[in-house]
Amino acid sequence: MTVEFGALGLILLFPLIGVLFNLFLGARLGRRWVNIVGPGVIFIAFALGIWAFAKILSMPAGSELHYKLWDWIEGGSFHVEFGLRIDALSAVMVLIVTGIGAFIHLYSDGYMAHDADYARFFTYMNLFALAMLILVLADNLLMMFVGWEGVGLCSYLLIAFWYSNPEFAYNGRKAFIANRVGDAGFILGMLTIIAVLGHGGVWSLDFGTIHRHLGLFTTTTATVACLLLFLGATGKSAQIPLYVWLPDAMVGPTPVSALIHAATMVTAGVYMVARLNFLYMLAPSAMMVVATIGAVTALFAGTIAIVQSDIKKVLAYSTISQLGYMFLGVGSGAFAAGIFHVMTHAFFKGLLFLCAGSVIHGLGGEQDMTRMGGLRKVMPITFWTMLIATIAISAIPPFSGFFSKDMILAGAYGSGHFGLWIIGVITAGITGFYMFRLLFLTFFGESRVDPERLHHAHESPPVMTIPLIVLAIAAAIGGWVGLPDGFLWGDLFSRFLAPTVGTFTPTVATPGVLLSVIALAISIVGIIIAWVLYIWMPGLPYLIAWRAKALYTLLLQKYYIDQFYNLIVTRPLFFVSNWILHRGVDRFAIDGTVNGTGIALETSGAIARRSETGNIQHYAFIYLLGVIGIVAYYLFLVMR
Amino acid sequence: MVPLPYMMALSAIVFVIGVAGFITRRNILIMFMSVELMLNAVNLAFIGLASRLGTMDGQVIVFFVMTVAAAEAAVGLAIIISVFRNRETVRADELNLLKW
Amino acid sequence: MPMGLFWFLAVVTVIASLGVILQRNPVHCLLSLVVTLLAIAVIFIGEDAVVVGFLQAIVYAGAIMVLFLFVIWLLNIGADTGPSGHLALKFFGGVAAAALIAELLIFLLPPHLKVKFAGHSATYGSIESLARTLFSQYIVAFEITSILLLIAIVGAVALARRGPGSQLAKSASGSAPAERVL
Amino acid sequence: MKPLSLASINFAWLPILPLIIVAVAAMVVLLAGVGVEDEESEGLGWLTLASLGVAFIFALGLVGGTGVAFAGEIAVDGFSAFFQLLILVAAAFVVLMSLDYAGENRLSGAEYYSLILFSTLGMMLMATAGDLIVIFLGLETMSIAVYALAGMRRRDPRSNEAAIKYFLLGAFSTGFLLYGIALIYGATGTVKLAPIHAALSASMAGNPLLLLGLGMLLIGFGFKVAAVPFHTWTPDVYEGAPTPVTAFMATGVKIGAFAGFVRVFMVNLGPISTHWHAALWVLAAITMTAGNLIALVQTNIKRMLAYSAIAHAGYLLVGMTAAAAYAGSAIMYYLIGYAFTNLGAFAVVIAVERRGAAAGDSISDYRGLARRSPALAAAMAIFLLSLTGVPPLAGFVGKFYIFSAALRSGYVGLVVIAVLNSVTSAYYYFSVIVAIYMQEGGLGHPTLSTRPALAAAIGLAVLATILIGIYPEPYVSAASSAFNSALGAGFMHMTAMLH
Amino acid sequence: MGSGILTATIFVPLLGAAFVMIQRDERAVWNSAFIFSLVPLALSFYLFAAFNPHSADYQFVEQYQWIPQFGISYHLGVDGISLLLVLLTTILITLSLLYSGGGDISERPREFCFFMLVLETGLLGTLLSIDVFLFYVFWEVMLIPMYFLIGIWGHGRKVYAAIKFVLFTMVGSLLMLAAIIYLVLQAQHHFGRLSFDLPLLYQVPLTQTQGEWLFAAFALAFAIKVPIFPLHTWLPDAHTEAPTAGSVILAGVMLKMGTYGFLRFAIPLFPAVALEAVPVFLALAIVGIIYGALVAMVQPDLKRLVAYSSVSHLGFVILGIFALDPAGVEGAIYQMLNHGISTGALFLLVGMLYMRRHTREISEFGGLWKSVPIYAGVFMVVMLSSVGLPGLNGFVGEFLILLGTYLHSWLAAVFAVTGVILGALYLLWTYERVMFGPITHAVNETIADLSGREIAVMVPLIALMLFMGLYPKPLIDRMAPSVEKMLVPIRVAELQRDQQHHSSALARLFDLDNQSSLSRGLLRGRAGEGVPEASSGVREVLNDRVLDERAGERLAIQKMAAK
Repeated sequence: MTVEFGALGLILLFPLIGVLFNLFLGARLGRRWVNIVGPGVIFIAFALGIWAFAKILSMPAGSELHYKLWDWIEGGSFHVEFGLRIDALSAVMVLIVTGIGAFIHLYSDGYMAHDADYARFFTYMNLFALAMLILVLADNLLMMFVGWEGVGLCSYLLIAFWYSNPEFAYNGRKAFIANRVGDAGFILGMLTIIAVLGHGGVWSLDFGTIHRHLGLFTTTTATVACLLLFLGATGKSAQIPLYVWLPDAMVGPTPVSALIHAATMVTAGVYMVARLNFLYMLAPSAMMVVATIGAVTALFAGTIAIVQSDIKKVLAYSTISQLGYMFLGVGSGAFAAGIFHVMTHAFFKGLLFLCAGSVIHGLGGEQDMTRMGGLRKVMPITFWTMLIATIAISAIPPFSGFFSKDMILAGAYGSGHFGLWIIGVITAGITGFYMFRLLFLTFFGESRVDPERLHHAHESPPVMTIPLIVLAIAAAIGGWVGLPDGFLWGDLFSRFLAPTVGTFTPTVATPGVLLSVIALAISIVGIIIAWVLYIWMPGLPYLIAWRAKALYTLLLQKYYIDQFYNLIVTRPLFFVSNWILHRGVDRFAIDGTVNGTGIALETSGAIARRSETGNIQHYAFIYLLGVIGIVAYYLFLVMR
Repeated sequence: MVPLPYMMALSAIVFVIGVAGFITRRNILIMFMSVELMLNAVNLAFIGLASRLGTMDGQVIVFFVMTVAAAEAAVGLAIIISVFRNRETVRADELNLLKW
Repeated sequence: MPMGLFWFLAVVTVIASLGVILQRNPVHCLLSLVVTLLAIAVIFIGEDAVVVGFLQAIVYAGAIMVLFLFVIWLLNIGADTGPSGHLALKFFGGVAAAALIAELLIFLLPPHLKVKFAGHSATYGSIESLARTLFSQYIVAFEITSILLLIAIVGAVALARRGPGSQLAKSASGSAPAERVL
Repeated sequence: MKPLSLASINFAWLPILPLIIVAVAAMVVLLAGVGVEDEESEGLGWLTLASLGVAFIFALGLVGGTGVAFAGEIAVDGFSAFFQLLILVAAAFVVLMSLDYAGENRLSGAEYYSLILFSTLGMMLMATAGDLIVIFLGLETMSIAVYALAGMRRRDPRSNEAAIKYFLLGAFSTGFLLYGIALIYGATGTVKLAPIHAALSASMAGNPLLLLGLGMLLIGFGFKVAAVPFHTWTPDVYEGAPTPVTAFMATGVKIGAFAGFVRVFMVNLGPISTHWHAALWVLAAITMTAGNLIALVQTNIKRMLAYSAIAHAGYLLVGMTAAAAYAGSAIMYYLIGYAFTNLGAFAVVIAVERRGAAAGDSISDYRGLARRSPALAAAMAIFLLSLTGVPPLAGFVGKFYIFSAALRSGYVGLVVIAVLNSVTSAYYYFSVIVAIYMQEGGLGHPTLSTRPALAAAIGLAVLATILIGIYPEPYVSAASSAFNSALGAGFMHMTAMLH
Repeated sequence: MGSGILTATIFVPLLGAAFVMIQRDERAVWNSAFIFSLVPLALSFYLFAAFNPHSADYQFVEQYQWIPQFGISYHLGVDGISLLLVLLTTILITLSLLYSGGGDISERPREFCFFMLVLETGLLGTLLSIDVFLFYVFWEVMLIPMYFLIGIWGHGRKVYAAIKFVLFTMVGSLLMLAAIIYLVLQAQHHFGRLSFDLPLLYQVPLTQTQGEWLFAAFALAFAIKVPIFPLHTWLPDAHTEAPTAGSVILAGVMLKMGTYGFLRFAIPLFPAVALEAVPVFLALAIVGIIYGALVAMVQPDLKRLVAYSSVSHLGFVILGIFALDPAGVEGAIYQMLNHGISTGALFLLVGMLYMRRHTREISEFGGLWKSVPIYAGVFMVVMLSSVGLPGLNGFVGEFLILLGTYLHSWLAAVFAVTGVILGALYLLWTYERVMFGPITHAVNETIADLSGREIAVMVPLIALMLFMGLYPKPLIDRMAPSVEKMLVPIRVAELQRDQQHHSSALARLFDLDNQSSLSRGLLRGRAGEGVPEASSGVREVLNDRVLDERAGERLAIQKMAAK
């Protein structure tokens, strides 16, 4: 059942109002107004989102709300509208985006309190919210792409927010370019879908239409389309091979890291795969690729996170790792699990970033964990909320992360990806380790903080701590909507999403609780190791690092991937462009030919000019040659 | 009557002698004389052809050519004089202010 | 015209015309030219062009050549002196002239020479027939020749006249000696 | 023997009235000029102009006529009328630009203007001639007068040198032209064009004598129209001659020569075009190419315009190569545009030259002209653009017409060569524009305001260049009906002669 | 016939040019030029509004005899393909004049306005002519004012750039002139009358060879104008040295004349040849896209960089055109507009910077955001439009082009899509170097932000970027019927080609038996002449293989025939 629902437009309208207000009036009207309008519009959008959600709940399962704004692109027979829709899946996403977004905006009021460019900041943030809402509300792939690129833009702008630092600016661009590479794949994926459908006479990218005409796809075409779209997802969601931008993106203001680079934008890839679940189901090998990439990324990023000392970098790699989990989930066919993890991850990772931000804010910009420690007492609220988040991400029941991760691992196992399951479990252990390492290094032990900074260290103001508390509550109990089936109210979440993303049916019999227990055990082992290394025997990590220097360096240097890309892509590209194409082809070959022709003509002119010696007799001689020539021609005619 | 080829050959020879003189002699007066040779060669051809064709046109033309030659001589010699006045030379290869 | 006479005149014509282009002294050249013109005049007469022949002798070899002679003396031109440094031109000019004569002769000798022969009346070449043709067929041309001669006079006057003629008078390469001659 | 009667030779005043007017005017000017100081010859100029105007009016009366007069010596047809009118206009322009020039340079007015009229007469004769001898005499009338005109700056060694070069080579070339006439006379037994035309029809075509004569005529006309390799005199003479005379040579002489050339070859020797178009093809190609290439490296504007004139002769020869009625009218149209454009360009050159000196002819003297005299600069730019063949100016439509004709006759290769040449030519024409508009510091001192006649000439030329380009229709129809009337007259004359 | 509105649109600027020349006061010059440019702007908006979007025919047609002897008429009309370009032209000219009056052009303003207005006449005439001769006239007319604009008001090696521009263009256009004439003569041959009327010329039957040569001549002229790699080297010079307004018009409108030429002339006149040439042009377009982007990336001069980006963007346009698919062609037209607006805006922005700092070296800037935030913000939007961010105009065109291309050849689309990445790469990098980072040159701290006039110039452009990105429908609706119509001959040619293929395949099928028996006979014959016995085995094998291949081929052909 589809219902036209005008309020969908309003959900977009308010962030848009925020953008325009902050852009044109923000700086003029001053901080007070911006601090109200910036978060305010998102809270209104949140309220509207809840309204829409309630409306969906009140309607029969599988219903969706729809609202067409206007016709958008028409070319040839192809047609696509600017249309919005909300179904179970997007309802969840809207709530995540606006809900968490609203609190992070609120938090930003405090975090940006000392920054002069607050209006610009809120312009970008509101624009981000707008783009993200377009992404999740889009009723077709192309419009989704509008949001997709829009959030990428905001990400770019916010990473480079403090533009005076050239490195920050560089990192922003790096993010955008990496995303663009993925987006190229996304575009090709869309084109493939159009072409396939168009071949059957259907010219649309509408999700509903694609779903209705799945019969036009063969396994091959579906696989191609899915893989290309997934390339887009690897860019946006920071998976191998395009993950490199995300760690660098941490140079942006911390609320940005929380909102964009943890809670919402980076999960767009997962959302996209879940949104197109029907198409991915047609392409088992594409699913396999998604799951594998997810799992490998999860492990890979986790290992890097172990050795990082920058608090936000650790969280960044953790995010990559968790995103890998989500892809493992959706790639295994457990779409609901993936989205569930999107939600819980939004809670706890958003919270983690906000806490980290609170620490950084409190320490006046310090990000290096080796210069923290013992902050437990200085910032208690931050400590406690962060503890909750850390437990949640480490998948300790009954905190939220446990349920979603458990569901994903069950999915991986259940779909027969035993190897991937093992990777997932190991990663769970690693996650527990590095997260508690972070917690221990920051809040426990002796203070290694610069005394000067320590003197000023303080707990953050309420405008920042309130969001922490709200999110902590969510991170703690947010997972309860997706309890294992048969336990209390069971898996409400999956049931709610089922009409949209289908239900996961294991192909392999699962040993049930045992799986959860194994994963939990491994996680706890990880936490214990962290305790041993950073609380019990704080000198040990250095010893290990010294002993396994090669491995340590490899991890510290993030497997040298950045350097590798630099060596095989960036540098050759510049070399070829500058020396071969610009100087070689353009200047030398083409312009050389052009100018050469000119010079040749002038030279021949200059030579021919010499025939005009000024001497009458030479002229007569030339004349005579002409005579001889013409007479010879007629002689030839006669003799012929 | 003299066979026509003889006449034509003679005319051609004189004509080419004129051409050769024009190209090889540097004195502009002699070059002009060579032109007169060429004109006379043509006259020879006209007269020879006219008498074979039995028309008077050829002879009339020779009459015109002579007039033209006279007119050319008058103007030409005047030009030569005015050149000589300014440049004190009648050598063709020294008249090369204008070139290239 | 008897063949013998023709041969004689032809040889004279060729030798004299060679004399025009080969002798060093302009006066000698001019004299050779006069000889050529006279020989040709005789050939004209032999070819039934009596009037034209006489005109050739009187007007051409007489009047026009005197004009030449006058100019030679006027300009006081001596024999070719100075470096005879354009041998290349002489050589290549000679070669080119040889090529041209070869080409022309191929055209003008049998079998290529095709002219429709027609007999002519007894009065052919007489002054009357000449006049009749001139004033019937070529009246316009005749009138033009008169204009032509007028132009020649005007042109000669315009060029040889003394006077400024241009404000560049001084820049001419010191025309003092020439002024003296004239 | 019958007594001579005027009727038997179709004696008719009217067809030669313009010629007579010009001839008489020349003599009147000569007489009127007695005692007139060189500096005060302007009145003579106006007299000349007036007589040209009268001749023009009478020449207009010839339009639409058909037939011959004077035993076939004079062709009375649209073709003659067309060229006479064009030549008269060109002469009038030259007179207009001479009015100040002659006085400033102290040229002998009486001789100067009468020689211009005489050479105009010669050109008109070439256009009107119905017989090779009249063409020859017309050519000599024109040439001898122009030889003298070229040397009119008696004290200027460059002017002397131009005159002697033009004269010697001209006389040399006369020999070849005459030789050609002799051979054609030998082959056909006549020098009148219409009977020659008739003789050709009677399978005369392969006659070696005729062919050699054809070749020699080609050479003779080639010299006058400045076709490579018979062009060598052009740059030197154009550079050295007084500028109005150069303008006259570039336009009047060329038009006259082409009038004769086209009438002889395209009209009367048209039936055996297979025997000459290949030679013309080559001539056209090398003329365009050599002209343009050498023009590329010129630094003197008159010399550059001379090479440009050579190149334009090449384009005209492309039209001749096409050898058809439409090509004939194309050439005629082209000549109109070419005439006005070149006259205008030379008028500008006169304006920029320093008074009484040949200096100011260097292209570098044109630098910054746009600042010193915007109107003059704009006029020059328009002329140069027209010469390049930029629409909608006259030069473009002319080129378009010529190329169309050549393509219609199937000469794709030649047109491609012509097109590439046009591109090359753009370089040097635009270089002058560069100097005028985009560089600074030239020395040219345009004094247009004190020379109203010159200004008028330039203004009229600009107008004509633009108008003929934008609205070519009347000129195109004039050209095509003129050429067709020549074709028709040729045949009518033929029948007339049979009686 | 005709309302005269098109004539007015074309010639009012010319009138304005004359009017400008008689103005004495400098202010009056600018004002009158601006006002005269508003008239065609208003008229073109009227055209846009009054245009019937359901018709593929020429509208507002005017036709008068011009040179009847040559069958040339003054024939104007506007259809969906030209309508939008007309609008683009009038908008950009008006904005350029508005901008240039603000101090960019201080020397000889009268002539400047004169040439700008004459240029407008040339451009509009080119777009609105239906008579090929008239088209050619305007085509060349637009060259001259641009030459002067570059040569007089340009910078650096302006004369070199101007001459290079003229010569490059002339090579192509004069050959095209020859081709036009040839084509018309063919038409005369077939229809018995001389006519330069485009609709008639569309129907001229040509032989294969004729078609190929003529197409080559037309394509060369347009390819130079576009420009297509490797004929593009005039462009960076001309764009860089031209004054800002010149660059705007050059990039914004003039390059489109090349692509317009392909759409209006080269392709519909010679559909069969165009069809054959598709692979070549797709390849060149892709090379252009990638090459332009890569070379742009390493340019140290801002304007040069934008110039090379044009090569890349125009590569997309060519790609779309030669996809010969409605979506691709519509995208290409749309992209023409986009490029006109975004690149025009970029040139304006670079010009504004140049006016303030008299340098365009990227290394001279850095950290500008701090001193000129409004400028930086505007630059950001314009850059994003050029990058092709969805929601802005660039994306719509790019996507449609890629769609059309993909439908034609997925491989081409895969290559072309790299342009999307590279475009972002060089533009963002440039933006970063200019706007981000610390201020490295003290001068940059004090430069002034955008003036009111400059904002007034940029606002319409940005509004258009947003409008065209979000609501392209009214534009695409108007072009669609004409595009469909233009592609009809292509579809026909495709069918014919397929049929030919088909029939020749059949012919080969019938011929096959003869051939194989022939080859067998040859082998046997040689065996009979005493080839050593040892080789007979080889011969057997050879024989069999020949037969096998034949059989396979025959099978394939039978399948095809059955289809």
